[in-house]
Amino acid sequence: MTTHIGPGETRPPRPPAPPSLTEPPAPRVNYLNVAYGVKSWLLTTDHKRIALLYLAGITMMFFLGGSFAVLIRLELVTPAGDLVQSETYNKLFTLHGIIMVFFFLIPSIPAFLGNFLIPIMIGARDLAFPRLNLLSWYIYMLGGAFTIFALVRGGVDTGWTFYTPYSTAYSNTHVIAAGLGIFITGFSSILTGLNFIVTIHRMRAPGLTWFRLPLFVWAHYATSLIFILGTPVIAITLLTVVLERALHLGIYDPRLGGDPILFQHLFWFYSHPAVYIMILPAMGVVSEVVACFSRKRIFGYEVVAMSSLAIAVLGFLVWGHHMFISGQSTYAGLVFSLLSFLVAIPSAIKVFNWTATLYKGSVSFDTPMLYAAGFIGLFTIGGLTGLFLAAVGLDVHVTDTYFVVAHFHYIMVGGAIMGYLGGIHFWWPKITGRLYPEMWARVAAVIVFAGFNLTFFPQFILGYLGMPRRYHAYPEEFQVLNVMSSAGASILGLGYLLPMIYLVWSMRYGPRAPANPWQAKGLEWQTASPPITVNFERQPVVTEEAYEYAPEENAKIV
Amino acid sequence: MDTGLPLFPEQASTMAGRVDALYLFLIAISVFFGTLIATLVVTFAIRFRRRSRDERPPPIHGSTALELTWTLIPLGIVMVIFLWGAEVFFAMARVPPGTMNVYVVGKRWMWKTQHMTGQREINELHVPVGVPVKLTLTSEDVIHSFFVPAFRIKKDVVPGRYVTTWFQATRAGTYHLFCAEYCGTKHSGMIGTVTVMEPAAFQSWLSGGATGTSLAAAGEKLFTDLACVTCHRGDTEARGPKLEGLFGRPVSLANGERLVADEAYIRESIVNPTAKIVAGFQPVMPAYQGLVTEEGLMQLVAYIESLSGPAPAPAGAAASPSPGAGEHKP
Amino acid sequence: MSDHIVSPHVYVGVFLVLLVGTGLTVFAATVDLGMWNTPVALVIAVAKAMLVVLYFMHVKYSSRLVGLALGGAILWFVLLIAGVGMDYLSRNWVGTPGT
Amino acid sequence: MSSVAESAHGSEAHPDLVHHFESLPAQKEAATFGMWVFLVTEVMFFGGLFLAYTIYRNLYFHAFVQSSRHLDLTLGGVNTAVLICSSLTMAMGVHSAAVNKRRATVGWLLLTVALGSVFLGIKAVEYKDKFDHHLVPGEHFRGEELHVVGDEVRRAQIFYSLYFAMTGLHATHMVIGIPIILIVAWMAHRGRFSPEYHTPVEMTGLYWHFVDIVWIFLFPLLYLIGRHH
Repeated sequence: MTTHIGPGETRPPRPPAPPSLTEPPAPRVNYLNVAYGVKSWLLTTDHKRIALLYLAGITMMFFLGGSFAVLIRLELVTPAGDLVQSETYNKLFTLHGIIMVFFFLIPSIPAFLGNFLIPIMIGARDLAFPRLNLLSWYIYMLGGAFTIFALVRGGVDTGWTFYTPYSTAYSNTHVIAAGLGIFITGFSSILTGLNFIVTIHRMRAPGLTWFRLPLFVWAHYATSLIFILGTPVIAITLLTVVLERALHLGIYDPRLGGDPILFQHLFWFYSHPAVYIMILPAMGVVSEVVACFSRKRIFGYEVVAMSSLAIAVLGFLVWGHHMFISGQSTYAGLVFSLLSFLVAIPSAIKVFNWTATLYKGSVSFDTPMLYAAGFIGLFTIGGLTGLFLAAVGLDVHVTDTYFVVAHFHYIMVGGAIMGYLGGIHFWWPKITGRLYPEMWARVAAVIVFAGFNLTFFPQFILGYLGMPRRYHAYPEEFQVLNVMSSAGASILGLGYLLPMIYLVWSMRYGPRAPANPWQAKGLEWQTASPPITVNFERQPVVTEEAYEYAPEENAKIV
Repeated sequence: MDTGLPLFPEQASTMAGRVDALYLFLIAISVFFGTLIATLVVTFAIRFRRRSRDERPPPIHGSTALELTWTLIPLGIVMVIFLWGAEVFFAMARVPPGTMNVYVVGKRWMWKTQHMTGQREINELHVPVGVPVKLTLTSEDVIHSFFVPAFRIKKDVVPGRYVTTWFQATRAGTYHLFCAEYCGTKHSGMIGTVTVMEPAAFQSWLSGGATGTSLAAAGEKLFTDLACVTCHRGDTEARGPKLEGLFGRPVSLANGERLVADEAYIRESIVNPTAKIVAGFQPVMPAYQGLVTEEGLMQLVAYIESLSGPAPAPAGAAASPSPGAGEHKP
Repeated sequence: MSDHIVSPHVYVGVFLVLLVGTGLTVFAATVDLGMWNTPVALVIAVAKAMLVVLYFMHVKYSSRLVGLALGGAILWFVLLIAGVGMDYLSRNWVGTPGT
Repeated sequence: MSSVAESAHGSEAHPDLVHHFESLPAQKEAATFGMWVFLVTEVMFFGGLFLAYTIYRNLYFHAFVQSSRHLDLTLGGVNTAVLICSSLTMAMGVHSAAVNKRRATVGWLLLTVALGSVFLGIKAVEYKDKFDHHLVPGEHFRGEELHVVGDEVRRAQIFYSLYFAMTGLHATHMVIGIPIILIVAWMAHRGRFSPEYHTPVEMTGLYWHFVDIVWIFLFPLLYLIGRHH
């Protein structure tokens, strides 16, 4: 429902003030207390409330996917497949992948932080299509329901990659339900991307030119391009898999002369750019955090902004590097290898620019900055090991081994989740109006970093030794490294539980947050914590550059 | 249990050293850049730590020179890596002449190997040291992947088509054979061993056991049983093309295309005969898909290959359309 | 701006051209043009699609942003076809099956 | 960061203007652009099938020719004409809304629905014919009517798989479009639109024209392969 603002009214009518139990002065009206009751949440069109609805769904999915990871790591403590059956193990890693990729990592930052922040950052009252935004969330939940249905009916065992002809003709599990779940969720991504693109193009505040936009917004613009250009392809791909299973269409069936490798092309045309869907928003978070905690404009702002677009575009040209040994032609492999090396460059540029931003800054290591620094370190390792995989001759040995598993976890967990956690901490005061306990948060950040490295670094070695991925049982000589990895995973799990506890605690008991607790720049810090429903009392007008922490006339040109 | 902490896999093929050299080069690059970034972040964080609450450092604008530096230097480095990786990759794709040929069928959840001399193994492969071995692989069901870590080779085995890989073992021993492409319930059980033997030992392995008939002879029997000879008689009145001397030679098709008769072409012409019609013939051959097992098909291919003489030029050498970059080093 | 009012005569004119185009494409398919049958059919289809896009969908009168979206869609579709086509075209160039 | 005190819009704000837009033209611009972005995703959605078609048509040309010839050229051609007619009526519907002709708008939109239904009816006749002649992929598929034998029968199944997937997806888009047009026609009937605000009619029009364009490509690609032999 939309709120009409009449003449002279700058905010919605004040509802009856709710009785406050915690603090004497009745809280101002904000988006959280403007209305109460389940209906006011489930029918809301406020982007901030929808963001919190997403947070609920995403968090649930994260811990569901995480519990599968726990079981996987427990199984791999011993070489024999003795904890669960092979069938169960295969379902565990499949559901871990499906849930973490499609239901956690892809929506995590865009649908929660992006949804909450983009309109505020550009000085708008909401996204361009608020009802569509709510619909996106319902579609996401419906897709999740299909997947959970597949899970409770017995699961699915194709791997998150759904490779044909295994998925179309051989698996006896609930491929159709899981495939439809991802198909449906895809439309949630598409609609979110569409909403962001139109919003960023059409609804920027007066004076907010493209090159004054926060880098978080740039990153989400690039991400949204991938959403709208890539997601439809995975949708049609999974739909054809479902049709091939259900109606015996034969598009990938080798018995008819169909080519299973065509499926891989279509799958990776989306699923490689999907990696950038996960990492680009995290890069946006890191840009904001690094600027704020060094109190400086990001070094080479324009270059960093453009590198996001470059990653989004180049990211679409490299999908074949997942298929070097698949039976794809040797020459196509070479072209995809070359292009894959090119996409490494804009990522490297970002890392160098963040590092340069710290130079002569005023650097403070609050929790968000700890996560950002962790991101830079882990993303660097993840990116550099990506070079190993892009080098065709070397990829032959390491592909489909734990080397790949380690590499993409460094990008997705070390990169995307570190960015996500950093972002949650950074904007938590804005979102909830409460401060979190800084000491606990720092401890958790360090635990996550240590646990992560212990979990995934040994997997690089395992992979080069030759341990294939998706193995339920493995030769004995791999055990030591697997035990290390599992030990790390238990530390990592603790690191993830801690924020869950203290952040929830802070929602009730944390000290009230001022509008701008970090003394940060950006429109979101100019409005109250938490903001009112229409975000700003008055239409903001932007008169300065992004991240103008100190007057421009003091600027030095290096 | 092996309590040691392994860090590096065994090297047992001519390719292993080349892959490892690239690997070590990349580790050096990674350590350099990883240390560089980590050092800079930590140094800046300490050197420029916030000293007062309201400190506002003067802004520094970007620098085109610096941006170009950290664009072009990484670009140069990755191009070197690309070329190096491509060179190794071509060496893997290009089969050297004079190989010993082995046919491999992947099937959930086992590897079936057949030697030209007729030995058949399951989840095992015996090869001599120092001889290049060409593998022609296919799958009976889903996609598998033939992976021997000690040789640094891996190739996805795709149903409905042939793929090729090769290796030359350098050290006698027993090495892991893994399926590296997820193939269902017992994926992690689809493992075996590759036993590399000294030539003399290999010869005695070949002569030991019930050898029976060679692969080509088995193919010839199948050829007779399926009555292929009714049409492929070899005379000018025959309804099917002459097969003697076909393998490794160019073929003109009815649609004007030309190709070289390799294993994949012969397999396709048996299971999908109308796919590529030889010029001057009618598409009258029935399809044998589903009537001959993949192993039987490989026997037929071996038989037709044997009709072109005892030591046919490998298809790779005969058909290669591009100049010989990335020569194989023994 | 999409507020531009297009005369119904333009619509009817475009409609007639579209019908003629349909007839033409059927006719062209019945004539043996050798390898050119498919390109001719595609050229006619693209021309018809452009007419619909420009006039019925008002792109001729819309903002540049709409043109950008349209161009992006076409470019990405071409990328998909070109990238996958590259693989199929260069299969077996090295000379052994599966390379 | 400075700011101005003026609130978003004055007292004469249009009832169709939602709170977060400055003006109706801005709102309409956003809607149009949003619809185009959606159509971009539709291009890529169909793009996957067009890719599969391109690959297999080149690999198995002969089987595609034989299979295509069995499609009913007359019904396909008539359907193309019907769909082009419906695009015209849809364009006229949008035009009528823009010049504030309420009854004409409703009339054109209902005519569009009628033509769309005719298209789907003809499509249903074609589908039934394929069922009757065992040309639906699966174990009952027969190649005799296509004059193909042996392995060609299997390739023909790939053609018919793509035929059903592509035309089925196209028809699904029409099945979704028809109720939307009916709702918009109902809104027009109730006098919800004006020359300033008729965005729903325009957006529905864009969608419908896109569906028409997909068919403009499907028709020659599916029905007209190798007709000259």
